[in-house]
Amino acid sequence: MADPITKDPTSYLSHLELGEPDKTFLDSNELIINMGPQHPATHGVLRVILKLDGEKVLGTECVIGYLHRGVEKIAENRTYTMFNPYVDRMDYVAAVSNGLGYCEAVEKLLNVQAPPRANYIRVILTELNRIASHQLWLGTHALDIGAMTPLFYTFRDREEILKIFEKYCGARLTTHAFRIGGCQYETYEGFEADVKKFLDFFPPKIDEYEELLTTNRIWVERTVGVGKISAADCKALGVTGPVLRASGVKWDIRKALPYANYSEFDFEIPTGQNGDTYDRYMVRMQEMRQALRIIRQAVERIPEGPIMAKVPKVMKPPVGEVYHSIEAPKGELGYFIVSDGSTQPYRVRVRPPSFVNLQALDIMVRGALVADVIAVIGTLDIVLGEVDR
Amino acid sequence: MTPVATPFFFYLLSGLTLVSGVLVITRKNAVHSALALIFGLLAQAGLYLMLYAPFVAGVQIILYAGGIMVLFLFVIMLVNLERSQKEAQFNKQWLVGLLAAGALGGLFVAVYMRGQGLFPEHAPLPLEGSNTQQVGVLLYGQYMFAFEIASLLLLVAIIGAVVMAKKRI
Amino acid sequence: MLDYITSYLGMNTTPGQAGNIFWATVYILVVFGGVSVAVMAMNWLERKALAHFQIRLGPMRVGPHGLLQPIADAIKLFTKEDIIPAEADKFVFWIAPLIILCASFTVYIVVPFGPTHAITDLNIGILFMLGVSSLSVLGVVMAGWASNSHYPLIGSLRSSAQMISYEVAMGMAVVSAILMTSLNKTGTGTLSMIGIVQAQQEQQVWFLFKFFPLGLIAFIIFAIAMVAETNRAPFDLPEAESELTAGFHTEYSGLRWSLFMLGEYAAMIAVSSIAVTLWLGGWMRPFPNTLSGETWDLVFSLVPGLSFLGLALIAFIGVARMPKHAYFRIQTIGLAGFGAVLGLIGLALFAPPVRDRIQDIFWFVAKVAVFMYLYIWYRATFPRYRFDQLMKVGWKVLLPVAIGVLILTAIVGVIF
Amino acid sequence: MVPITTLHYLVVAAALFVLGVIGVLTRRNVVIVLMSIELILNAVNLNLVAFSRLWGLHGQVFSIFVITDAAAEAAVGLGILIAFFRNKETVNVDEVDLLKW
Repeated sequence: MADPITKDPTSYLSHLELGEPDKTFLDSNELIINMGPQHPATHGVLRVILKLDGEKVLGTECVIGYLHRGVEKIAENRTYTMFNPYVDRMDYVAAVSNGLGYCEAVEKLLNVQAPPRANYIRVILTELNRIASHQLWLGTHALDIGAMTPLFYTFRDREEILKIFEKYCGARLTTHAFRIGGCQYETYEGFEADVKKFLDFFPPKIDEYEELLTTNRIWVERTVGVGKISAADCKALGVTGPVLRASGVKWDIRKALPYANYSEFDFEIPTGQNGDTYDRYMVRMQEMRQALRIIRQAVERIPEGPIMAKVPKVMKPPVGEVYHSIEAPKGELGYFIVSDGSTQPYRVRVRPPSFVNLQALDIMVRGALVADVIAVIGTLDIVLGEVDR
Repeated sequence: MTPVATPFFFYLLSGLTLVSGVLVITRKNAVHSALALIFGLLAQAGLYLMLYAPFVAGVQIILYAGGIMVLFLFVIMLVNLERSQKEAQFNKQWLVGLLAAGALGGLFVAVYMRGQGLFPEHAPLPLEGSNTQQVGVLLYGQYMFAFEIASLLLLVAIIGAVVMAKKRI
Repeated sequence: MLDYITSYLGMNTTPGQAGNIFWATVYILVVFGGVSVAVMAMNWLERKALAHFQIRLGPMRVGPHGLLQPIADAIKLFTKEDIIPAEADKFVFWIAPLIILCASFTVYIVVPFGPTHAITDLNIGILFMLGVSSLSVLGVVMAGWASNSHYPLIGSLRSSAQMISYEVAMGMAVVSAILMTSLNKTGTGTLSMIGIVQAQQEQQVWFLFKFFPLGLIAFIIFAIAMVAETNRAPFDLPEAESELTAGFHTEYSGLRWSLFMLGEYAAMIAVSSIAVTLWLGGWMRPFPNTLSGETWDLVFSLVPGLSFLGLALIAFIGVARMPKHAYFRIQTIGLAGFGAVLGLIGLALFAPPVRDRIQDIFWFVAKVAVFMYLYIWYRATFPRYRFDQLMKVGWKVLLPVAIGVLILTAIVGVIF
Repeated sequence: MVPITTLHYLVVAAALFVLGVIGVLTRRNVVIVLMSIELILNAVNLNLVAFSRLWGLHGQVFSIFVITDAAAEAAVGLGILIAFFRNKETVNVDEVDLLKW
């Protein structure tokens, strides 16, 4: 990938094998289009350079970095506790998952265990956040394909989740809900009732979304067979999450390498067969239902007890390194932390699912049409805050 | 229908036709030429209406202005003409061409001057009310064969255009 | 002079045919003004209805229930800076929106709002309407080309390909309806818009139900093609905002952009009125056969007044539901005034002379309004087609079906 | 004012025809040459329709054939133009000097 700071625009076009810009596009039938960073359908500030033959996509080049804030570098100058809120700002629509991943990674480094009640709260909030993230994805993805209405429906229902977050920790989006070693806050009064109410409220809403889209003829035509990617390609590129599962690989870190207390819950990993946009849509819809199932079990079994393990006020983890990954709504979210024994991490490296999944864009859209590029960007479910960090 | 202010509209429409004709052959930019041609064609459709030929006027609007000219604009958009705008617009034999055209015009003038008296001044009553029907009857009756030939011509043109314009078939 | 003006009133024909310049001018002004008002109303209605589809409120701030929103929009667009890109072809850029506007307003010359309520009645009426409305594709192509930018260029290429493709299916569907006009005693068909409605009157059937289901299929084909023709959802690829930002009018702003919108909405109303004329009996009231007779005529002639009174009632309910707070006082008064105006119009429509003259127009407009609502409904419900799928639908589904219907209509017409 | 006779229309048609001929003979741009041919065809059409007012509708029928022909001509002509442009990168008519390339 070219240096985004370079002023020379041709430096981006490295692998598109461009000669001098074509005078006409009839002559060569090639047209270079710059999609983004200011474009309504690139989900933020993604810039995609498309090489087109008429409407057919011959190649793409993603230019990222417009939202780069140097999160990983900031970590090196903050203590372990101080860095915690920063991770919320990476994938800001799934802030809880990010916080969970970071807290657990540091806990692993410190060798402490969060108490069971904290783990239950973590699971409930994380799964709620998974639903919220999928809702946002569904709304924007449908909007990209031209269906306006689902966006408003999903936002209406996402509001219920955000209200629970707000009541729990005071923030709606960048929650900073967890602390290293457990949770900062005890659940508020009526938390369980609120969650249970949501559990009853939400399934009919999923049916409503599905009613609008699943059998809609145009939706099916726009998504079936679009942006196909094989399981082998997914593995080769390191694609994870719903995109991988839609290609038929039953890989979910909650099952494969259980973290928190996911091993105690009974749920299924929905998979698809074809790896196209429609399958990814179906997988995510199923995941919302499975998340509800997990939350129901968790909320019924939530034990009493402390919510914070014993962690030192000034954290000085032993020298060493740790890699810990969780299943974020978008895929495998991993934290690699190197400790030099001081209060500040020597190095933090995040493996963001969006960034890795974005690589698949080129494979998925080659030979497709411009409209499919939009559908595929939507279906990859990327958040630029996480891609650029 | 009683015609309203016939001479005025005749001069207006024919003036528009001729002015746009001049613009077509003098503009540098082919899109401007095409635009002028479209206006000319529409004005000419007005002339057809004045000649009690509403069906031809309708066909003129649909086929010429709405069909053929879109094709022209399409091609102009596809072939980038910026380079040709900077080159000489008229070829080397322009003087000869102009003279030949002038001679042709002179011929027309002479013919009309001589033959002025040959036109019957009182036109027969126009059949405006059922014009479309009459045209249809002629088209599918007496000119049936010509009509079929025309459809064949269009087919050939379609195939020819596709074969020539497409790189890979 | 006065004689000249009043002489038309006794005549039983359109001002254009009567050759009466004064009344023709009046009609032109009334129709064009009415269409402009309808476009504004449509603008408000679309935002409002779409909002309620999507559990929102829509415009609420400017005037009671956002009723003045279109006016505020218009003022905003008029005063906005009018940007012409430096590399654009200035003349073509300037004239493209005018072409679209002219094309979509000119067709109203032949729209028959009633047996005498049309500016004129050309005997190539429907051909004229199709032809002139197809001219707007020129404006689209020019706008895209003149902007000298990639997105508008792709948008205009898409748009022109789409409009030309769907015109074919549309034309075929129209021909099958025209064929039905010739199935009367004399065997002469007509292309005149008024003649087409009169043919339905004579044959005592809306062409929608003629040779069931042939008329219905032709109508459905037209209804689909007309959505594509006007670039509306689900066929709004030329201006698909998620793909091409705004398609052919990406580079336009301010007044010029509003001209595009005006043209688009006017074209929507125009094609809807073609559909109403050809298949839904034009200005005829519903059930002219089963519910005929003096009493029913009277009952149906009261409907325009009653519907306006109903609208007034809705406005007054809105007044009653307004929060009783000083902040809302002006809004409440405004809404009450609006309701009062609607009510007065409703009462005026009960007067027999007005009633007789107005009910044709009312039924025509009401039928067109149904189509306008459908447009909004489509937009709220459907995702967008992809370009190749759009072409597939146009050429591989609609066109063969339309030709089949045409042939079948001809065969059935000859047999019966 | 002089009443408008058929001759008036014929004069307009002749003028249009001459304009078209000038365009064909002097312009270098193939697109404009093709448009000039359209002008010529239109002049012919105007003549036919003007005469049809005197001698029945055959002229109008013929003008419809002429329009059909114009459509075919435009399609083929523009097809040739695109093929030509693709090979020689120019639209100048006086550079069409090879029968095969």
